[in-house]
Amino acid sequence: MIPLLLSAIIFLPLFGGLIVLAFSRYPDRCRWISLGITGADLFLVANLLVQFIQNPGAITVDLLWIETFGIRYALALDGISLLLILLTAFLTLLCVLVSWRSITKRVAAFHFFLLLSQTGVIGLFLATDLFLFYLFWELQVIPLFFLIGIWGHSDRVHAAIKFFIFSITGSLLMLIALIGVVMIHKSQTGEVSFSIYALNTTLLTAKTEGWLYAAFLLAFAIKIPLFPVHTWLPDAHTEAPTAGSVILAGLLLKTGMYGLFRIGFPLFPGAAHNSASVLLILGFIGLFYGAWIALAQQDMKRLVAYSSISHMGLMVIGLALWNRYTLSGSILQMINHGLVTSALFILVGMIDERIGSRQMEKAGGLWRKMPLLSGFFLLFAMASVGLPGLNNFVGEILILAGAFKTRPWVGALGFVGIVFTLVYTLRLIQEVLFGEPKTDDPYPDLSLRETAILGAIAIVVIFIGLHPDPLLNLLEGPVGELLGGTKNLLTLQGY
Amino acid sequence: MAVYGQVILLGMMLFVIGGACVLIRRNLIMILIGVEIMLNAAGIVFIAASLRWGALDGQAFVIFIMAVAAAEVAVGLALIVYCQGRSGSINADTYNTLKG
Amino acid sequence: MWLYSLIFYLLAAVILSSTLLAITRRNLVHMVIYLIISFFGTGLLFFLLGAPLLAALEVIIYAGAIMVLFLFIIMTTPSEGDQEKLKGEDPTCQSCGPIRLLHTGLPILLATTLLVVAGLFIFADPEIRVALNPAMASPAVFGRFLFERYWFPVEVASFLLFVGLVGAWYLGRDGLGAGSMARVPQSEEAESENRGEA
Amino acid sequence: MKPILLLLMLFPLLGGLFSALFGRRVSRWTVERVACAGVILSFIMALIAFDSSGGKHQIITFFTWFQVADFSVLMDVRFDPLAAFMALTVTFVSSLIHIYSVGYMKHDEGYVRYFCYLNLFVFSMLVITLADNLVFLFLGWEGVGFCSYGLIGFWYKDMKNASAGRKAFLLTRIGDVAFGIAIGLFFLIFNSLSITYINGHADILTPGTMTLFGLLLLWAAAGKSAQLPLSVWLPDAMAGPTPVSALIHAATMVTAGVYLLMRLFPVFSGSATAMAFIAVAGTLTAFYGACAALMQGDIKRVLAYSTISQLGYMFLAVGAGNITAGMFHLVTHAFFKALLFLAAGCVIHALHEEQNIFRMGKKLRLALPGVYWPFLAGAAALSALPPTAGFFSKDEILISTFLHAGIFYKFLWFIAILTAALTALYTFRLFFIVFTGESLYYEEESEKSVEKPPPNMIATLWPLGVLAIFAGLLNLPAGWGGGGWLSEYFLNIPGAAHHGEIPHSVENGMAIASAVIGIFGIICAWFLYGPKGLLRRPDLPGAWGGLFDLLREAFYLDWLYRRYIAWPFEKMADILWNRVDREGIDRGLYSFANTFMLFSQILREWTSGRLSGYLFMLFMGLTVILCLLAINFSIL
Amino acid sequence: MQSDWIVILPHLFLAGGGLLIFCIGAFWKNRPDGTLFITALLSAGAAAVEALAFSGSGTPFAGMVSGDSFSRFFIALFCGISVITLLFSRRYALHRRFSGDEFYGLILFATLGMALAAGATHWAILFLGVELLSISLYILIAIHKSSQAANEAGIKYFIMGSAASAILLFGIAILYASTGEMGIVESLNAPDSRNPLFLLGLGMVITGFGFKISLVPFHLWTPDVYQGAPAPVAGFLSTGSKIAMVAALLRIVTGASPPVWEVIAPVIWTLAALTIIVGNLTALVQDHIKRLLAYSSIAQMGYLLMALLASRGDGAGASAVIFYSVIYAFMDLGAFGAVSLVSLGEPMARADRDSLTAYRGLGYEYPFAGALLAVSLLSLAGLPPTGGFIGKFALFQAAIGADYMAIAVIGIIGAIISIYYYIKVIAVLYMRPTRVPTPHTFPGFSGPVACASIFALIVLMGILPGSLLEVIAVILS
Repeated sequence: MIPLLLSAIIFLPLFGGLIVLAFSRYPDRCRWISLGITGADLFLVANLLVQFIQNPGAITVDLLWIETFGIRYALALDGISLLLILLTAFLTLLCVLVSWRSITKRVAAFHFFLLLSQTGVIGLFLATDLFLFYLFWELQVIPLFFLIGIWGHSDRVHAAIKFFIFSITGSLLMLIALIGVVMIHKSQTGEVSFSIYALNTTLLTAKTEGWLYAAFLLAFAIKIPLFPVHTWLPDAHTEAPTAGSVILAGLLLKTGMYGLFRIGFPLFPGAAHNSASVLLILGFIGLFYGAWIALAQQDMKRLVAYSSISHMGLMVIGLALWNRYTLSGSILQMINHGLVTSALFILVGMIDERIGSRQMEKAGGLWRKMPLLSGFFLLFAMASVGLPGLNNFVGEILILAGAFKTRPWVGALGFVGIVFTLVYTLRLIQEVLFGEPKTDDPYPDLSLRETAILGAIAIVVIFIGLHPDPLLNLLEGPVGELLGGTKNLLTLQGY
Repeated sequence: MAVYGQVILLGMMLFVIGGACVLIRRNLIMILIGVEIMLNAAGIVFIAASLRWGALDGQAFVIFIMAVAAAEVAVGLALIVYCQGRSGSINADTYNTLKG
Repeated sequence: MWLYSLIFYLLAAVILSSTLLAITRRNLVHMVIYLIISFFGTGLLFFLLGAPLLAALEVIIYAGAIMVLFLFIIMTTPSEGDQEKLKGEDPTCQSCGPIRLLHTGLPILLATTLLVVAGLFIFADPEIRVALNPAMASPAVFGRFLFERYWFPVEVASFLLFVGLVGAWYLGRDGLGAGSMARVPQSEEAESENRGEA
Repeated sequence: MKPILLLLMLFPLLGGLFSALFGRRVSRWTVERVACAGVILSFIMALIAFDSSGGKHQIITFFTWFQVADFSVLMDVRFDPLAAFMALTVTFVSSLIHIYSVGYMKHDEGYVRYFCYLNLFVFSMLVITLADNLVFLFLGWEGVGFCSYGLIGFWYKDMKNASAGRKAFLLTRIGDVAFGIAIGLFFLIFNSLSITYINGHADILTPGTMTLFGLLLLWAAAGKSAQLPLSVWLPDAMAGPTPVSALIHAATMVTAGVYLLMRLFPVFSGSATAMAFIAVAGTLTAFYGACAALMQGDIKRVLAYSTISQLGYMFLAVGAGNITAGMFHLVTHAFFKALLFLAAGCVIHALHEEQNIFRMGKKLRLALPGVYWPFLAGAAALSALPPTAGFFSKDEILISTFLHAGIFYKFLWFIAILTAALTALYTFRLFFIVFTGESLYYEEESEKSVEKPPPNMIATLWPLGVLAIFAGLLNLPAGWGGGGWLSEYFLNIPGAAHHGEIPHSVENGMAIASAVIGIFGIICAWFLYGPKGLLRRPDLPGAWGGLFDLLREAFYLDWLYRRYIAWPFEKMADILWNRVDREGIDRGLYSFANTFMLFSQILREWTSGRLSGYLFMLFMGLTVILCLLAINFSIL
Repeated sequence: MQSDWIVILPHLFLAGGGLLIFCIGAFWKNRPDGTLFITALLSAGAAAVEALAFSGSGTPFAGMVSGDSFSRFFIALFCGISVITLLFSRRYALHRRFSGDEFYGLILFATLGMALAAGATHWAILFLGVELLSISLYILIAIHKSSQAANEAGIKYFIMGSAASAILLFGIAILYASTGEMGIVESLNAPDSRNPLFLLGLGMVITGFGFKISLVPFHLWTPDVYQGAPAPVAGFLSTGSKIAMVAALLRIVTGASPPVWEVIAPVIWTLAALTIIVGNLTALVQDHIKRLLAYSSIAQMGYLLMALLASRGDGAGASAVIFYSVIYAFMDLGAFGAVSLVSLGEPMARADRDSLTAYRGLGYEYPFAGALLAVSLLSLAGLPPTGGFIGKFALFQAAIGADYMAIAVIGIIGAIISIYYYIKVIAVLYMRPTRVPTPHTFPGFSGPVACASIFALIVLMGILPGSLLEVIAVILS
């Protein structure tokens, strides 16, 4: 029964989205239906989690899809995918709650695209057939294009088009590399197969492997985003509605990372191993460059966007080091970053709703007016800085301390990077919460709904901060597999 | 008797003359005439080939060429006359409202 | 044998010269006449090359039907008098001078290069120099061959002609010649007729 | 033993959580009582733990925080005498300060947030004192930093306080970088993060690594204890309420740095260079603090610089290899510095938030005898007059520095003695200006009423006063008939070994020297800053003015950081954003995309709409294809 | 020789239907409304069903029209295209006063022309099929007599068309002169391809095909004609005539002998590369939707040619070409159909609603047509939920599989460029503020039916392309 559950989890939101479209004339009913659907999906994932903990073997689905191209509908669930799906279901549920009041025009279409993006992301986290992965990889971009483009702020169309072109350019280059790999595999073994496990046994010459890996890496780098190709993220975030930003920051950036360590590294171990230092440099640039620019921002959303570039930089460093500690550290950090940055975006969205603008100078002295919101703001700001006891710290210490095992200077530089994060976060807190309030009209503090949203995230953040072991145990198996995975990976292991 | 190449060459020269007429003349009717010349040239080549290969296929083809030419001229002239009636000019390059 | 080649060269000269003259005439009526001469020459050539029926057909259809139709059209449409200028003196081109050279020079250049290249193709071919031995396909033989082997394409050709007919009738239905511009298409009788089948 | 230690740590945490969650729903009275109860109970637990442990080492693990393969982070406790003693001091001083702040924060409506932070702070401090796993210690380390950020910026309405808080958090975090790197290196070399294991296997370290560890831990301690390179945040941290300054910036947090060095002493004790570095850093900071304190106009800033200076002494003690002396001075300093801060708090409270010492005068002595005598006791202890605790602890440090091998340490001893003189000078300068003589701004508020502070504030001063005087008994040197109880207690702390018998001549000589220095300093202070003192004015005229500004601005260190580090950093952020990100990459990618638009415009002209052009292209295409075929297949 | 009538039954249906329509038009004056439309639908439908149902014996009919499943599949496809065009143009033609018997008859004859061209194994039938197709299209494009743009488009297509077919004819003549074979495949597997006369003929034939498929040097007529012609006819032209020529070209490419192929390949390669790059680049700055769709269809032909290169040998390329032609047909028809549905409200004389500014916020004004246009554009761009995604994947897989890496890279660069202008239109549809809505004219039943069916088909092909791929595999085996 469980394998059926996987497909149900993927396609329930899509099915729900179609139902919501049918009720397009009653906005309220749409909201409740979509809440129900996302709730049901979260419930399904939850009991999948329970079953997975009982017998932690990987659950797989493998059906024939397009016979002539040898494409199979192959899914597999292991610890990492389970956590990421849990994060997706949780965040999408929050998105529906967050946009309860703020989205008023074309509510049905909004929820349809929201649920469609959920399907895209969950599908991507489960797919092990390269073509299915590629399909979900492109499918997740379209709903977000519409979310940003239709419900965004002033300059939304330009940002939406820019986001779309960046993502699709990357993925089209990946298409060429993907077909290249499959063709080489076919020439070596005679049968066409897209499954990741089969493909990573293909023996590639250094040059071709380099080129193919470069194409995949570019696609993932655009999505993560890494330094030179990151300029779409700040624009997309400043123009996206709150729910859009949550999906974009919480989920889409993770798919880039997920692709890198699920497909990039296992399929091209040699090239990945040789170019690890390039990835490190890009990660470091992201870490320092993102944090440094965040200091100069005036728009809150743009600041949080640059901060997520900086956090993702750290995760890429963890990935590039490719040892047991940094890998589980950065995967855990993906979950943490998803939660914390989504919470920050939700908070900025709420502040924007109240004071009417996202500029920091208009938002002084909120602590006196809205103590509850400011309390949450401080909590999540501290979490994003990596205060021990909250969730980011666990990830960061694993990455940085673990870094000493492979390259000590990377760990040292990483700790310096953490200070950069603190600089802009403290400036954000100071200009938003402290000082004299700019205007004296009373802003309402958090409503029950808003407190529930932020409270839920706060509970999870503190739980992971204090007791991350259940998550780390889930990661134990898959990380070991990734490290010791295939035979030609052993060279890396010995490294 | 004439050499096969020479007949083909004649056909080719006629074809090029028709092409030149199509390219140079601006009058729609003259362009149509150019096309007729080109079709006729093809006929000559077919007849020569049919004689060379000793099979009547070529000659049968000429029948079809004539049918096509006739139909084309009919429709073409009707179209040209209609458009000249509407836009008042026979010059091919006045029809340049659709561009870019 | 030499008589055949003599006749052939004669006919070739006639055809080429008359076609060349035809395309360079400004006066359309002169053009039609020269073209008719050229088609007569082609007909004779067909006869020489052993296709008597086609020769007749050539004369009837090309020289007869098509050229007459052209003549008819030229006579009825009010073109700017017979003196249709060569492309060079194209009234619409504002800055004539070098542009005129461009307009006429370039196409001629292109046509000559096409001829030269094609000529090269033809002469480089080894089996092109075979001599054509005279043979004659009598109309009866040709007729039987046509309706035994090629009866289907003939049927298709008939459809083709039918379509040509329909097209010509449809386009010409609202009145040939001048002034149709003035009448708005919803003129009374056209309207009634259209409404019939609407 | 385990439940006691667990409760010891949990009480302040529970107190903090209680006020955080239910603070608004219960009355003010209960919040205050719960907060104080939390800390007092944990003090009792510390007492029980102190005597039941009896000087033995105990490693107790509560539960695993998280574990990946062999990177295991446990929440565990290493209860050795050092930790026991430190816990005792911390809880004792915290309880007193909690009681004091109940009175001090009487009229402040943010009391819930205040007590919550204060309790969380005590919990984090206890984590630092007791933790065995370095990452668990890091939890306390950062927790303390965050609580001090919250408390310094407590009155957030004034942006200056908030930026002071931000500065403190940032600079301590710059210190923490070294701590993180140290944790990484420990994990790399020892594969474990437990202090016991590391100290146990410290001998496998090469001298080079020992020096590296020494420097890293020095940098971390300097960040937390505001030593020289990172000392600029402490004076600004006075923006917070006075009990906060007393607790955090005198007794507990700032000593965490030294404590860390003591905890991990074996790791760097093997390398002489590391020890020398620590000693030099301590001495220089001591001297720097003393000079700066000499010319401060604000009562709390004087005490802040004095704290920096006294911490310098503790670093010198560690540098000189005598942990016991360092610990002894730490404890005594905690008592008399807390006392001075609390007394200053009473003075400020009495004069309605007036901190400028030149506005105070002898009317305070008459109005507040309860504050005057404890302040005198504290001042005496601080300037190391013979009978007081300060005398004994500082004396021991001077002796061990003097006895340490090498000329270099003699030179350090000389500077230390000089600083001792300066300490006496600025302490009694403060005392005379505040309590004797007339307030300079006599005319306007001569009649400024002196409001009597609430009794519980005054009450807390007395125990500290007594301890400031009699704490010396803890470690009376043999010469004075004492058994040196503390050194016995710390006997088997790694690195606290005796230097053999101290020759009587040196001991007595040193004692007499420091006593004389102290009294000499007081006399100078009386002449310079007494009621009719020469320099009893906020600014010095003529040539001396420059020196005065230099000292008041603490050698312009703060201005230097602001001008040559903070400002370029922000400028660079702006440049990076506008030049590199917006114009550079964004515009670059945009113009690259624009080239396609350019080609597109050109190609668009190709379909010119004119039929002759199209026909021409048709035949041109034909010719091109024929040429292609001709060339490829060498028809020519 | 005994001819197998089953093979040309579909052709008979089409021809008979056409004639029947003209008879009705001529003799049955007061016929009920829409009879012509229904008869056209029925005959096209019948032809399609017959083509799919009965498979004639292998021998080509009268030695000229091949009865193999390849051509039967294409006949069914052409009939499908004409049915959808008829559905889209039902209300459109009525509104613009050209829904007489000529229109319906000529659509059927054009379909007949395509069927003949695709199924021809003899040069004569190919030439006649192409001519029948072209002449009916000359009139169909200029069918909307009162619109000046349609006239201009008609003239342009006629002149260019006749010149190109003259070149094609002369090419065939030269080929016959050099090989003496009238069968297409036989004439192309000459033992040695060094024979220059053969090359001259081949060059001209390729130019003739190039014009019809609107490859780049010969594509200049396409944007003007598509912009001028009525929208359904433009759709019919862009899908039907191109796919017929692609089918014929596919037959030539798979049939040609290796030395001949060695001659053809570089030419096709250059044409494909040129077409992809120029087609996509010029579409970037277009601000009229029909011109944009024209350039996009040129670019799509470039992709098809890319797969054509790979269609020899194991047939991955051939199946990709056929699959993509089917998908391309429905995408393009969907797009032009949506334009026709949207421009119903335009005043009679003016051409269709063309400029992009007129399409602002159209996704909300015309939800169905807007959705169809959006899905078709997504599919043309090759994005996941649509058939275009699988089609594009098949194309690139075939191209890379046959080691044509360079053209595949050019194709991907073209696809990346194309993303911009497809998305730009979708952005205009849904994200720009809506301008003043024009009064809705009743779109009738046929338009929305076609709209829904194409929408469903595109999405279905995106999700379950397996069935169509199997059918194609059967055809090619």
